[in-house]
Amino acid sequence: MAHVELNDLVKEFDDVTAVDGISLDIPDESFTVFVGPSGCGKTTTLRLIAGLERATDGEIRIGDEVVNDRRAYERDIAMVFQNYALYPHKTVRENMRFGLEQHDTPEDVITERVTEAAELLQIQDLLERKPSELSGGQQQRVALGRAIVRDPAVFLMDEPLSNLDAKLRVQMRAELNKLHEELSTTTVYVTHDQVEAMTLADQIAVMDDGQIQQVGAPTHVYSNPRNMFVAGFLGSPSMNFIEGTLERDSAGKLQLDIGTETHDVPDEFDDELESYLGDEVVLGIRPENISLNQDGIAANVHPATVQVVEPQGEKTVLEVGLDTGQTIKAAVDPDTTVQMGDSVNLRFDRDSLQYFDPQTGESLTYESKSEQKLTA
Amino acid sequence: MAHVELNDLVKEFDDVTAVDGISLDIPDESFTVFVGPSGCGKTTTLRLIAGLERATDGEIRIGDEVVNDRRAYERDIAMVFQNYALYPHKTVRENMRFGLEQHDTPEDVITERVTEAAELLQIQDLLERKPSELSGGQQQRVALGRAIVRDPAVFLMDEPLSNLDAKLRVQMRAELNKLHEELSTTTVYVTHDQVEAMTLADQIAVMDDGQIQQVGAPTHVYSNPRNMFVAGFLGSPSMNFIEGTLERDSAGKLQLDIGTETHDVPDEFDDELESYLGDEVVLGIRPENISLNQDGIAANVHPATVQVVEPQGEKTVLEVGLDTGQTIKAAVDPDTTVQMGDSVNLRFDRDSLQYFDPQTGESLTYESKSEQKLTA
Amino acid sequence: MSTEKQSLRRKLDRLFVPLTVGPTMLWIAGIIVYPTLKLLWSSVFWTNPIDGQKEFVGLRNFERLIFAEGGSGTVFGLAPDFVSITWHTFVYVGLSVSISFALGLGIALLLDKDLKGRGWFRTAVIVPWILPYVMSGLMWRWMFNSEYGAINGILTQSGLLSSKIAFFSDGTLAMMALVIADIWVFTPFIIIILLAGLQNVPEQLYDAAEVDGAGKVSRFVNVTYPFLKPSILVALTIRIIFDIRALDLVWVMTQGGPGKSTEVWASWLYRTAQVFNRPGEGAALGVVLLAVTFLIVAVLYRVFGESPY
Amino acid sequence: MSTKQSTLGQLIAALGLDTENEWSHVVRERLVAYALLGLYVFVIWFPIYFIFITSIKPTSAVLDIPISFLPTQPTVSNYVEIFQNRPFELYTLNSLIVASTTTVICVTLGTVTGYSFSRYDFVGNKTLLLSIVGARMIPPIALIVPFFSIMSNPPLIGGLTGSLYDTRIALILTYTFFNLPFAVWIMKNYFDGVPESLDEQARIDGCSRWEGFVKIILPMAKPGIAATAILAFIFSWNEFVFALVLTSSEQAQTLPIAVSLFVADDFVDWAHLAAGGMIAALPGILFGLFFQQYIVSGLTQGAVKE
Amino acid sequence: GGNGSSDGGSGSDGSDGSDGSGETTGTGTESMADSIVFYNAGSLKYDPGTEANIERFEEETGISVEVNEVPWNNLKTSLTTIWRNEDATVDAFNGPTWWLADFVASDWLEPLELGDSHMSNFPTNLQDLVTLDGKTYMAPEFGKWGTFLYDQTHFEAQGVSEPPSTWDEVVSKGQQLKTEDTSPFAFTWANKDVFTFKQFLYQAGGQLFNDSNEPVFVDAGMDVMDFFTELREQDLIPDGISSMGEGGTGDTFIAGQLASVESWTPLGARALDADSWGKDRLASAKPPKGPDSRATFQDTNGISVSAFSEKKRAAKKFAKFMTTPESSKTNMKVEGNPAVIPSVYDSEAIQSQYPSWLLEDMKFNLEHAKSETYLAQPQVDDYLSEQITPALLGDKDPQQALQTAQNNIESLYQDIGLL
Ligand SMILES: Nc1ncnc2c1ncn2[C@@H]1O[C@H](COP(=O)(O)OP(=O)(O)OP(=O)(O)O)[C@@H](O)[C@H]1O
Ligand SMILES: Nc1ncnc2c1ncn2[C@@H]1O[C@H](COP(=O)(O)OP(=O)(O)OP(=O)(O)O)[C@@H](O)[C@H]1O
Ligand SMILES: [Mg+2]
Ligand SMILES: [Mg+2]
Repeated sequence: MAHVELNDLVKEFDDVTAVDGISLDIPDESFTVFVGPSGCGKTTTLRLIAGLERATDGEIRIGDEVVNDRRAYERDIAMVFQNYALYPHKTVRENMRFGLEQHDTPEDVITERVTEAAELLQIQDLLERKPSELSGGQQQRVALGRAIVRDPAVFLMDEPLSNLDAKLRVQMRAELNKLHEELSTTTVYVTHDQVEAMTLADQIAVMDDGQIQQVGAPTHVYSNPRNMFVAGFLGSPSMNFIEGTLERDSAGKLQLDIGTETHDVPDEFDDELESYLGDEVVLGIRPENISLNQDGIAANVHPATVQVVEPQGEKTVLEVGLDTGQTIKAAVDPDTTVQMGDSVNLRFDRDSLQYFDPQTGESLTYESKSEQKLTA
Repeated sequence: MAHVELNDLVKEFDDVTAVDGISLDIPDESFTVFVGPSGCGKTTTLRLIAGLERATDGEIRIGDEVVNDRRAYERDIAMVFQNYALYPHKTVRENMRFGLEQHDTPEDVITERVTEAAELLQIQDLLERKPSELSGGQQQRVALGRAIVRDPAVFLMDEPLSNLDAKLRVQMRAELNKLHEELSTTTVYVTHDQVEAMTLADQIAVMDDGQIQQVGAPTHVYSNPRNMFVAGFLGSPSMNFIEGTLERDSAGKLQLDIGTETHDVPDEFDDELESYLGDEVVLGIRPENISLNQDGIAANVHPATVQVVEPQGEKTVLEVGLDTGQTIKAAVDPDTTVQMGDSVNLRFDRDSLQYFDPQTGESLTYESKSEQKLTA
Repeated sequence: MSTEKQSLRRKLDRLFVPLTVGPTMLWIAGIIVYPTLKLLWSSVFWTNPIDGQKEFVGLRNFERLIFAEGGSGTVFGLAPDFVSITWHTFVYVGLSVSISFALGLGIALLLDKDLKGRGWFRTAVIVPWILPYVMSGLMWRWMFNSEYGAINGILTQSGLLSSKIAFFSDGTLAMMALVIADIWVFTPFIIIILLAGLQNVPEQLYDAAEVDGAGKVSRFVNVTYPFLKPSILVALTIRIIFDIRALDLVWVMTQGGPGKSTEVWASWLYRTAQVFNRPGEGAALGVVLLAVTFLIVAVLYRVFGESPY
Repeated sequence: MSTKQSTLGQLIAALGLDTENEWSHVVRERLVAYALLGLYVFVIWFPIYFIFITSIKPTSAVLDIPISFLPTQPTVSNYVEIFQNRPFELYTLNSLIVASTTTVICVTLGTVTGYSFSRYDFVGNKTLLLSIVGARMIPPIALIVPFFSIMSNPPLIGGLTGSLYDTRIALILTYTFFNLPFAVWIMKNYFDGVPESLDEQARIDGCSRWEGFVKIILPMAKPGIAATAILAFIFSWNEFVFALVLTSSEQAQTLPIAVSLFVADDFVDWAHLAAGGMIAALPGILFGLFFQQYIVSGLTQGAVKE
Repeated sequence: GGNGSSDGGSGSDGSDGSDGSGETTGTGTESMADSIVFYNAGSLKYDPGTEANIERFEEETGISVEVNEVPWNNLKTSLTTIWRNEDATVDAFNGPTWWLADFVASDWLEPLELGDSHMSNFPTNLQDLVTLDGKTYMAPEFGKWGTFLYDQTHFEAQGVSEPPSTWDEVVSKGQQLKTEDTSPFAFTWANKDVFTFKQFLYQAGGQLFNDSNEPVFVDAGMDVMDFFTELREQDLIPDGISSMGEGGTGDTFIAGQLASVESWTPLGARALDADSWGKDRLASAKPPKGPDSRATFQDTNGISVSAFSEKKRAAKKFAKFMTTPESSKTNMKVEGNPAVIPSVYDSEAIQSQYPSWLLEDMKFNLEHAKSETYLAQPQVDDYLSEQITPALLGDKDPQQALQTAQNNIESLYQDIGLL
């Protein structure tokens, strides 16, 4: 167990900068999740921590030691590779045993741990097969098993559940959670699955283009994105952005002119937004914070026309056209009876509104919202 | 473009029956999605259709022809492999061009399609790289691109989006949807992502253990599972199952004795359930169909204690303990303020209740519910 | 595509195996069947070296070569020549194959590294194999020359030795000279085969192994070796087959001498069949060699014969 | 970093020995690798050097003691004398033609056949492979006489070709026979290491077996092909006994025969022998140097590995 | 297998009859071919004498000679292979006399019918050597036999005025001639051990076989062994005699590290040409006399014609031409090969080229050289070699070695029906 520290970490491949100056503290016993778009450098960061790539610049500390020049096998880590990297000539059992054998684990402990992990991963029956005789999801579980039997200082997991079905994935997630609670091993985890990120992480690091955009507790980052990238990246369907010009209405209250309509800015943002008066500002609202208000007009209620109804099981996503012409998404109850072409009134939940600077993408309300949360 | 028909298809590996008698009609121009737990035989089925495995038994028809003996290259299909299988020695561009060149596509068409697909997949900048220089998600997109540039009779896609982040995945999903609308190519698609399955599919086939459990329109299957397996498999978190004994209350209404409490069975199920009177019956209710009822006791409201609060961004999942001792899950609004240890009252949405035979797992209410739907 | 072309394409495709395997089989069969039958046939005849008179003798040729016809100096009833020549062959093949294999493996691993200029190293390392064996044999004969050879020159002129060594007058030293020459000539072969084999090791498995805590040796054993096995099989088998019947170096350097102390199976066979003009016994020896080679190859197959996937 | 680097610095950087851009252990390993390779190359080249030195010594000085390891009175007279007498260009040409034709045949057939053996579980797969390799286990020396009679009176095609004795064709046929089994076998084992999923993808891309093989698998088999080619080439290049028996004049004799002609019955003329040896070695060395980039790239452009 | 030799007779009577008559009558079905194929052992470069004679032959007869050079070590193999297949590839070849017995027994050679006038040029011992069953199968071309050479400068320096004339003197004078850098005496060894042995065996009055093909060399062989043992034990021959191939001996002699040497090669001619050598330093003598004689081992090379040749007439003509006194002289002039015709030594051209003392000794050797033709020669030699080598090196008891060799050879001969 150890904390991991990345200082100004840079990794360049010939002409690509995969990791572009990352600084991050991964506390001991924490569960840190990296998320970010495809190709943003998550895997590379993991590989740097593992010692499989040499940092072009910057420093990596594990425990209190700078490990830049330590080899992977000296770093005491276990890793789940995105592409599994199973040993094709070894059986599942041998694949899982190997790491333990390398660390001189006593035979009985090996047997025990492998049996345990296999059960947990529901691959007990596959132990004598070769990887080529396994399905994709089974291979992935073996890859995961190979890591969790170990008792390393740091776990590195690169999308370890991506090929599992939803049900198994929920189970595995729960198992990983339990495992982490039991062992408290510092874990760095890459996933593209929001739910996984939200439920597993102590801290979540959102990456883009080789850089970390925001770090923090998952719910915090979700509800207080630092910038439009983070806001748009987290959540599915992603946050709606509506551009408008900030002005004061006759009553002196701030409002956003979004074309043919206006949107009332809640009072508490007065301080932050005042300076943007007359400027372009982007309003952000998540689909799930939009509800259908069929009762009658109130504040921040926008009329719209339903264009697409997309039932997704537990919810139904509507694509609705605002009167301004812009299309936004709303996630509503699956029992809804609205149909394509229906006219609806959208209510934006006022507690969930975000405002951004369209130039820099920075959130204008980040500080105030975080404060709110903290004082709450 | 062609319809695909599987008749009693069986595939055995040495000692494993991967596909165990599948019959399925995949209509021309349809988008059929296979879902099922890891290792249930999805990939194998795809490979059988592709002609990469030889069926042990049964018949495969593409168009009107039995193709069991046709070679893969004569079947005119494009396939995205679960593990990508990119040509390591070819650049991304060459990987994408290759299939077209094989089909004697004119040079300008090739260039155009590759450029288009690359843009759509956001890999324009990677065209000259070798696969080994790509991130996992980038490789997957290349694999997808290699298929979609083609204009085959059938598309086979094996979890083509599993390694993409949520946002990109939504985009890609939309693009695939659009593509399918434009080209109407018969598509067989494997995914473990419920949302993908729900939004893309014309028909969804739920597999388990080499067999098809249910086929139908996605929303239909979701809300009218034929058996407990399908019910439990679709949806995340999955459906809660509560066992009880069916009895009549003093008023003569059917009710389920679930231990220390009872649960009222809606009247419309009287016919189907009558014969189970005195027997064990399983009640199924999805987490999202459970809401917090803090107003007061009504029918089918169960008191419970919150054990775990799991915020997942767009919703919050509660693990709650019923007074009967059983733990079930409920998905509630993320704004909820309930905390661990709180006592809550759960309201089960009566339209969403399902009843199953605990022995066979068959739904007892399947027919009636489907009828309802159809008449609705 | 026209249907005609398509059906041709299909036909060709169905004929893939016959078309790819057929010609080779025909080629080999066409040119092997006769000589092989001839070999087996000859081995049961005895030809008088003087007048060429042939006589069917059954297995007597084998008996004579392998088993002593009574007499002294026999070991377990085996012919002394057979025993001593087998021993020489064993020493010669065993030493030179094992040493050159170890050396070749080491060099191949070095050359597999991402080194600048490794292209030149590779070429430099192959060269000994490119030279005609005769030339190499003569070269080593010259190197080991008792008076003017470079080896003696170095040893005496540097003061390591006071008097020169007559390498080719001593059985053991002559064998050593042969082994050294053999290693010199054939190590490049091992290097090349192993180097090609090393290209099949998926890089990501090294990563996985490193993360699993595997050091250099363990990575070699657990990742490199399984993928190298087919190449090791090829390298060792071909190397051993070549060496068991290698004639050129022995013939050029020692002709089996001094006395018979460097006589090996190959030179024995050659001498018997060609020099002594006793084709029957030569053929019998050939059959024995064939059997021994088969045996060795079977063992090698056992040990190294599975593919990594 | 200063813009002016010492030459040594540049060299160190070029060789990837600068610790700033590389893992220190990688640098250390490289240094060791260079040292070991250097030593090895030095040791194996020493005999060649010694022969070379011998060849440029005046005939009389060859037997001087102490032996001089440096060229004290270099002369080309040995070479001149040899060249006046020997048609080395013919021997080289023969060697080249025989070796390269053999190589082409063996590599072509060996590759396709090896591929089939690796991929297809056809009837008799194992038996055939075994018999192919087994065919090669017969000691060639035992086949000299049958081969001679086949070549001087070829069955089936004899009417067309007449005797093949003392022709390059005889050597090519013979060498193909010796090398083809190995070629098949090496390639089979090599293909075993190329993942089959790539064959499958090729088929999905619309390739027949032939096309998939030629367009996808073949390029990935370069290292194996290179190794096979080198093996076949060098074997044919070096073969002696059959060249001896099947040829008798410079219209077909190869370099090994040329070299052994320097060995007279009763004495070895080391100076001329060394010169002749150098000449005989030269085509090989030049060939090696000329093709070194192909050899190297062939041996490294692997499928699975970058 | 008694009909082997009779087959040979009837063979040449029958199938080759036309050739035979063709030669004698000058007519017949076969016209004179305009080219022949001649297999030469090794490169002609080392046979400039032969080369010169071939040129003369081509000029004078208009028959072109295609010379195929075959490495010396392998010429016999090549020929054996070719003839076992009854192939007509080879018309004529040159090789040593000791191949004859086996080749003739196998019916592979054509009698040359050189005529008495031609054959009488050669000494009788040589005529006997190439004549089997009354027919001549080889035209002797140039000679090889031991020449005793010594380093006069060294002899003088050590105060030895006369070369040793007997084995005993080799030993006694050897003590005087021995210095730190120089061994007193050496002879060819390595794979020529049997020749060496035979030479000394003849000097000891022995022979390998008696007239009824029985090996009978043990007694005389012991004399040789005793002599050698003495030489070795008194350190009068160099160490490592088995590496003393002819090249080695000659080279070492030229390098000044041997006081005297017995060699088959044209070493005399070579030494004369070498740096720091000359007529004052090089001297020759008749071989030291053993218990019986001063005989040397006869290793003459000659030209034979293939029984399968389709150009026998031209080939025979060639064989004859190459062995005339004129050719013999040319050969000796050009290459230094000792001529096999005594009269050549008296010719002016030769006299002026070589010192008379050298010629005198050569001629003596030619006339006193001895040899035997015996069947299964390679194997017999092999049996001998494997026994005498360790014996000569002191690794084996000489008596036992010789006896074993003799036994082995005897059973070999029984095996192949000669005894
Ligand atoms: N070559 C093989 N040899 C033996 N068993 C195999 C082989 N390929 C697949 N199987 C087995 O067949 C079953 C079905 O495999 P398949 O790959 O079709 O599963 P899948 O539904 O695609 O699973 P996943 O979602 O994990 O990819 C699995 O239990 C698997 O272990
Ligand atoms: N060996 C390499 N050579 C060149 N570029 C590389 C190499 N490896 C990765 N890259 C590039 O570096 C960037 C970061 O790659 P990385 O694998 O870290 O992405 P990722 O965040 O893991 O993406 P994904 O979610 O798709 O797996 C990508 O643009 C990728 O193309
Ligand atoms: Mg990645
Ligand atoms: Mg699968």
